Amino acid sequence: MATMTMIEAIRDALDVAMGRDDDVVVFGEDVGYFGGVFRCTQGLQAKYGKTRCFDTPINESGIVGTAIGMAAYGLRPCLEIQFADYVYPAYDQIVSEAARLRHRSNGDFTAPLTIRMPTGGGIFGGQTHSQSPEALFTHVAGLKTVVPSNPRDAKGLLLAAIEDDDPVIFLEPKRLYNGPFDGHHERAVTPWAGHPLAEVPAGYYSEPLGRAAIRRPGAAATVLAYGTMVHVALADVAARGIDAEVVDLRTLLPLDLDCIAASVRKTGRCVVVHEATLTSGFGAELAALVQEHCFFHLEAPVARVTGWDTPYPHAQEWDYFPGPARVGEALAAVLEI
Amino acid sequence: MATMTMIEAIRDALDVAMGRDDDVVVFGEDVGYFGGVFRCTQGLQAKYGKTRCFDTPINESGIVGTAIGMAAYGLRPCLEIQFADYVYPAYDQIVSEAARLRHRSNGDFTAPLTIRMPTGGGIFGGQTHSQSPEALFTHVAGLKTVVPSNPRDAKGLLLAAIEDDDPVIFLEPKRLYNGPFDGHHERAVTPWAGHPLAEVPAGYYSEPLGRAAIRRPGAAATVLAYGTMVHVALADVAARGIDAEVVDLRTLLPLDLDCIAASVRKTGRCVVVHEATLTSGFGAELAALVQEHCFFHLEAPVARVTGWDTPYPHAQEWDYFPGPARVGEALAAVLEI
Amino acid sequence: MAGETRLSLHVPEPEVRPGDTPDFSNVAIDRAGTIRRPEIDVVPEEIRDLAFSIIRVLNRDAEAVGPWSGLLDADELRDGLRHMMTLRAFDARMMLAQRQGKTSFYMQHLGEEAVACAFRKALAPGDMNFPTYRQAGLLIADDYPLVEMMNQIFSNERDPLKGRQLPIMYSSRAHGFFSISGNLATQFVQAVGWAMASAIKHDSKIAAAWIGDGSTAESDFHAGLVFASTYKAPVVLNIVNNQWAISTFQGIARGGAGTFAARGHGFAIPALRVDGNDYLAVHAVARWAVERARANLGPTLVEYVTYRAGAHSTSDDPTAYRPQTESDSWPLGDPVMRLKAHLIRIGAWSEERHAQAEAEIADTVVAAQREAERHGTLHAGGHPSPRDMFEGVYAEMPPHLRRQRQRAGY
Amino acid sequence: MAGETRLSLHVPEPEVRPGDTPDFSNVAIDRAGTIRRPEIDVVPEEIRDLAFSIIRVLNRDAEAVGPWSGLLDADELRDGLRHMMTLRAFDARMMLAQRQGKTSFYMQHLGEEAVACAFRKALAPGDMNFPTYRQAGLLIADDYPLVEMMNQIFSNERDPLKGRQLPIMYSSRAHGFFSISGNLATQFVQAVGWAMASAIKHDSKIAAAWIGDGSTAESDFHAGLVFASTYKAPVVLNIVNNQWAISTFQGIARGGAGTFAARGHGFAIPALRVDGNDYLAVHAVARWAVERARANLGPTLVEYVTYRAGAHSTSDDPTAYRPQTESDSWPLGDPVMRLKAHLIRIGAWSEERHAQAEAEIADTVVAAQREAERHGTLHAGGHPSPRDMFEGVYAEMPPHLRRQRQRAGY
Ligand SMILES: Cc1ncc(C[n+]2csc(CCOP(=O)(O)OP(=O)(O)O)c2C)c(N)n1
Ligand SMILES: Cc1ncc(C[n+]2csc(CCOP(=O)(O)OP(=O)(O)O)c2C)c(N)n1
Ligand SMILES: [Mg+2]
Ligand SMILES: [Mg+2]
Repeated sequence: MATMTMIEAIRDALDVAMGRDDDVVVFGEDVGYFGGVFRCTQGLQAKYGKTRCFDTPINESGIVGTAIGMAAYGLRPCLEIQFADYVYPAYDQIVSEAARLRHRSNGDFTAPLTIRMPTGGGIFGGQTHSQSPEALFTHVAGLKTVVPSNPRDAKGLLLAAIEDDDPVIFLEPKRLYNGPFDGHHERAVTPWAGHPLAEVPAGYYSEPLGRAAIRRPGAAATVLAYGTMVHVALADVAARGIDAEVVDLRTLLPLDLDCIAASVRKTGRCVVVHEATLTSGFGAELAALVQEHCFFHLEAPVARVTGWDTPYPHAQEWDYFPGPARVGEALAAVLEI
Repeated sequence: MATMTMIEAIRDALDVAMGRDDDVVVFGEDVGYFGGVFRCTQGLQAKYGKTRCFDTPINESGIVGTAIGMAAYGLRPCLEIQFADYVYPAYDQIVSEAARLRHRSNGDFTAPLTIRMPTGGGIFGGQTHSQSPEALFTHVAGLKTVVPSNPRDAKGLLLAAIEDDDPVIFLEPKRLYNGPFDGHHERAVTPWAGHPLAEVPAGYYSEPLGRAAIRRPGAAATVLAYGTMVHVALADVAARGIDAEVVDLRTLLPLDLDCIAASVRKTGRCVVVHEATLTSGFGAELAALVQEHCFFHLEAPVARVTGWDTPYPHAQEWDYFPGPARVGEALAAVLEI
Repeated sequence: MAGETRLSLHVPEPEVRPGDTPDFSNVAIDRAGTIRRPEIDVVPEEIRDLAFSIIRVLNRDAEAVGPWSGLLDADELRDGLRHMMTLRAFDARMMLAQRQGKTSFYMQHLGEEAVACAFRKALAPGDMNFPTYRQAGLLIADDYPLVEMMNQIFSNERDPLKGRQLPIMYSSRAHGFFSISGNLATQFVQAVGWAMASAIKHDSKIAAAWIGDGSTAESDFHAGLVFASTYKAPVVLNIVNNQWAISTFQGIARGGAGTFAARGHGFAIPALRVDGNDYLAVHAVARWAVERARANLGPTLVEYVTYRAGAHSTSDDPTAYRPQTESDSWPLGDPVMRLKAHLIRIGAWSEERHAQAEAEIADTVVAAQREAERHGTLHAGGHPSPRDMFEGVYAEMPPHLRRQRQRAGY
Repeated sequence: MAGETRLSLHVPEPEVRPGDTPDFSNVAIDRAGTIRRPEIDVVPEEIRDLAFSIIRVLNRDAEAVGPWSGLLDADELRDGLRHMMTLRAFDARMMLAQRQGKTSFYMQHLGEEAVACAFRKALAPGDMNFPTYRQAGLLIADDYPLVEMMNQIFSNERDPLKGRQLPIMYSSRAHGFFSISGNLATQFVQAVGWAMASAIKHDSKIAAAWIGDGSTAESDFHAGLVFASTYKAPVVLNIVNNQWAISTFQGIARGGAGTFAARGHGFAIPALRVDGNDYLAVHAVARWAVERARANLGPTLVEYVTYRAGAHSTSDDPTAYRPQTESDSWPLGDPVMRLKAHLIRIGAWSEERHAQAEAEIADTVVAAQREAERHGTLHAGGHPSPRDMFEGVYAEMPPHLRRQRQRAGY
């Protein structure tokens, strides 16, 4: 099997999707000739022509709005928002339109679109190239929200997202594009090559939405993570020799509550980690669900390790980022109770 | 003291604010000559002139964006979004600009604006006149979010919001505009007249942001609510004769965690209620905080009674609305554990 | 340098307010038949003036004159009249039904009936409209069943939208009518996307976008123009200028430009302005724009000059912000009366036939209402199930929603 | 009817791509001195043509000619040259510093120096710019200390923005420079709001909005035009058309309209197009627009025609999407060379003085950098405290944030 980076896996998924289905169209700012600022769409215009993969004007509402119209016509648009930090101008089209179209028209019109966007920090991108807005989508009925943590999932989940008949928000942790990242920014960068989850099957396959994956089984505590934080959690658990179970949620909505509840019922302790700001972050929903569904199994309160409630800073990136030290502290604290 | 409806109290607050400070300007769609579709700004243009209270083009991003520019100049804009359901086009200006301006410019520029909007359901307004988007604001560092539940608070909190040096989202439960609403839609409408919290002091006063109010002391369980749901909870607790403590949060951010924690530590049981959809609603944050801060006092999991995870429906309004039956059930369930 | 002039803010105001005498003398109106009809492949620059004039076909003597006339025969015109009369009768009944508490809300079309009714007849099967809440004429002129519309308005057990939507927020793919959104302007750019899709697939179908004068201020209007201009999308971009946006007069949205059609000029999108109360003119201009789109010549912007004779919605009272008699002074007259007069003038209609048609239409509407009411109204009789609220949020119900539905007892 | 023509999607493409020979023969360029200078209270309609021409002052012989010339004396022109040279030297040093890892990111102005430098000199104290990330010339031409800029770029312990912002996202109220946002176009409508506030307060200060060619597609550009047109706000609306938006050529944002200036026509906002590489022309047009605004005559839209000679940012490599030699073929030349030649031509400058100035400026920039580096660079030396991240989110730190700060150990 070929080893791919996350970028290559995403590109491969788009290529497979476009090859299988003429109705899949790919567009966004700089995605056509150039192939996207992270090069996820490189080569697609040359291969499929410029009416199936093209550059758009810089208007995120227009990108999503036209995609909704195309989807209503019968296409399956897969569009790119250049950074998740720039999705807000499209928020109305996503929340008021894409998310509700099927319901409000009783299925007369649907919006099977996939909205890809790079998310998360760790690249000194400052406040407008680092945000993790997942909770703003999980609150909206009608949307699905996916966050892959490795190349194999990225390809399989993206293919599933494109095939899905509902609008899917597909968040790509940009710090993982070129290699797994364990939060040790002071160490040399690791490439994907050599990572088992960078072995990506050729051609078509898909990874169903709504299923979590246990990346490391364990009995002492449960860590709920997604995207970059899966790697941070795994590395930290390994480094400290803690027997924690690390659950990679993969899809935030629909959420694999069965997997989560089974794990916490087993371990009795739970730490939730994400990069987004704490208050009203997706970790709040996870903590609320865990205490609701595992109350009598919990030995300690569910702990949240997250970005602070500040804008994402530039110079203080590694003070903001919920890195290994903070994850480890939280785990230790939870285990002590 | 005069008895006022919520609308009158809001109008009075605007009048007092404009009278005290020439830098307060009031604008939005239909707010000028006509005085707003809910008439909250009626008479202000006639009194203060059309450059201090005026109609705007229908462009929510433009309304907030120009307000940010005005605030940077030195004014204190208080603007109206006609319905909270229409705030999404302005979301980028609120989240990326107003919320972060002070931080990113290190105080060189600030955005002391107040963004008023009618929120919540109960008026057969369908999916675009009923939403409760508070969690989309509480997740954003730099914003404050306020939800008054009665005329006296509405005036005092609005005056505090306008005077506040940070951007404040001021959500007005429209079902409360003309009278308190206990969720019993089948009963005759109650007017504000006669309600003790409809007695509104004349002239200037302000209610500090960040302080909850205990509307009914109790020992058996804590109900955390805001806006319309305060009245629903109170009525239901009274009707069922449950000794629950009903906490009116008033400000969601900053949150009065001391008050909440003290109450739950006392009662050991907690029900959170809101109209917004369940997943990633503000109730998730409340449940997460309560289990974190009161873990060893909790006798039962924190329960959430909320709108369902569907678009706000028209015909099924009273099946969607978390009315007395559902609040009561949840309280009963929590008390049984 | 600074300090020479004191600045001041310009806040536009309508000419008249309640208590004043209505005055439309500033509305420049071209004589019927005087505006030229260019070829559909005209260079936009050459018809700049058409964004500042008003194309009209029916003159004061109810004759159809000039280069935009002659497209419709008497049968088609009688159909058009019937559609407009039906819409007006439908509106009247539904306004009443709302006052009777049979529905929560209604929005009427009084005075604007010609716009959507005449436009619809310029489209071909398969074309798609992206309407606002004030284009029910598109459905009526396409013979969508009145009873279905009423079922939706009453949120009853036969409501095709299962009670989920606010009254009048229809949806019908089969009738080329995209699901209406309560959020203004979003549909404008969606229409452009639909048209782009048709072009990507080398189809021949075109789209029509709809927006009100006030809503052109919204950002998605701009997004629509940008994308339509860049990709030369096969779409007709319709602005219905009925002079008012709830209580706000059109000058607030329009700003310094003389017309809304002028907005097209910055994008080199050909822009025409037409008498929206003249069924023949609306139809002729619509046909021109539709032909252009279908010939792959790209988008056209059309401004329909009309007047919202009624309240904005059943929640609105216009006497608070405009003179009660303003509507009567509107210089472009009433679309129903004008088409009726024209049909009589050409000998294809009479007062008697009109009275008879009115009675028949009233019967049809009443019968439809009776039929709809058998299936319930908002607060009485058959209604959608709470289960319908949980269905259709997703193609397949995810587990969390199933749990909620069960908790709700359905 | 349907099915006659197969539709197809038009996707605009630049004339040339890597490997092709650059070709700007389609860029119509007016001779210097040929475009008239209207009165500032001109009716917009009368200067429609000025949105399609290019106002230029410096001719091929480096003379200043025509009605837009004669505003600046030799001292002022030498100042202008020094500002542009300083900006260019500053850029070069910072590009290098970024490659050396002293900062994470940089954006240069190569080829566009005249636009912001010349515009700045048309403003009065107290006026406010709402810039994008490519107008550092506004600061340099206002003598903002280079070392402060570098402190920000290095996110060091003296960073006026405390390390919170991405490099080059400066803010200086004192220098009339609004805090830069990473989100495109938001500032455009904010500028209009600032100008409205000035008008509301009967002040005499005006605002200047800035936006790139690509970003005019954003919705807040429209919002800005709508509000500026409606309230006749005292604002200059600047579009810097440097031909590229990262890898996307200007045709994608511009669509069918020949120019970006034309966007003003739909709003009756007077629109001028100017040679952005001609310091004198930029300044003259800026002055015209600023005077208009200050005289309470409302907004002006100005398109500066220039060329982004460098990469979009340090994260970009333009050889992947445009011919490497395209920059050299740009027909409007280099703004520094052109102003230098003019100064020499009028006997106010010489090659020797230029070489000397270059050396002095290099020294100044190096000295500033040395000073800034004493206070740290991104990964070395003094840096802002993590505490600074928690401060300033609110005027007063709310309890939850204080708890978090304490948990973080600060
Ligand atoms: C995004 C958004 N903002 C505000 C509203 C509230 N609103 C509903 S209709 C309306 C006026 C629209 O006027 P116009 O576009 O002229 O259409 P008309 O009603 O005249 O047909 C407003 C402000 C809305 N529905 N959506
Ligand atoms: C809302 C938003 N969308 C996308 C981006 C990413 N982005 C940054 S610069 C840029 C291109 C802007 O081009 P232009 O406006 O021509 O300015 P220039 O860089 O040429 O000065 C893009 C797409 C962004 N910063 N903000
Ligand atoms: Mg209107
Ligand atoms: Mg550019």
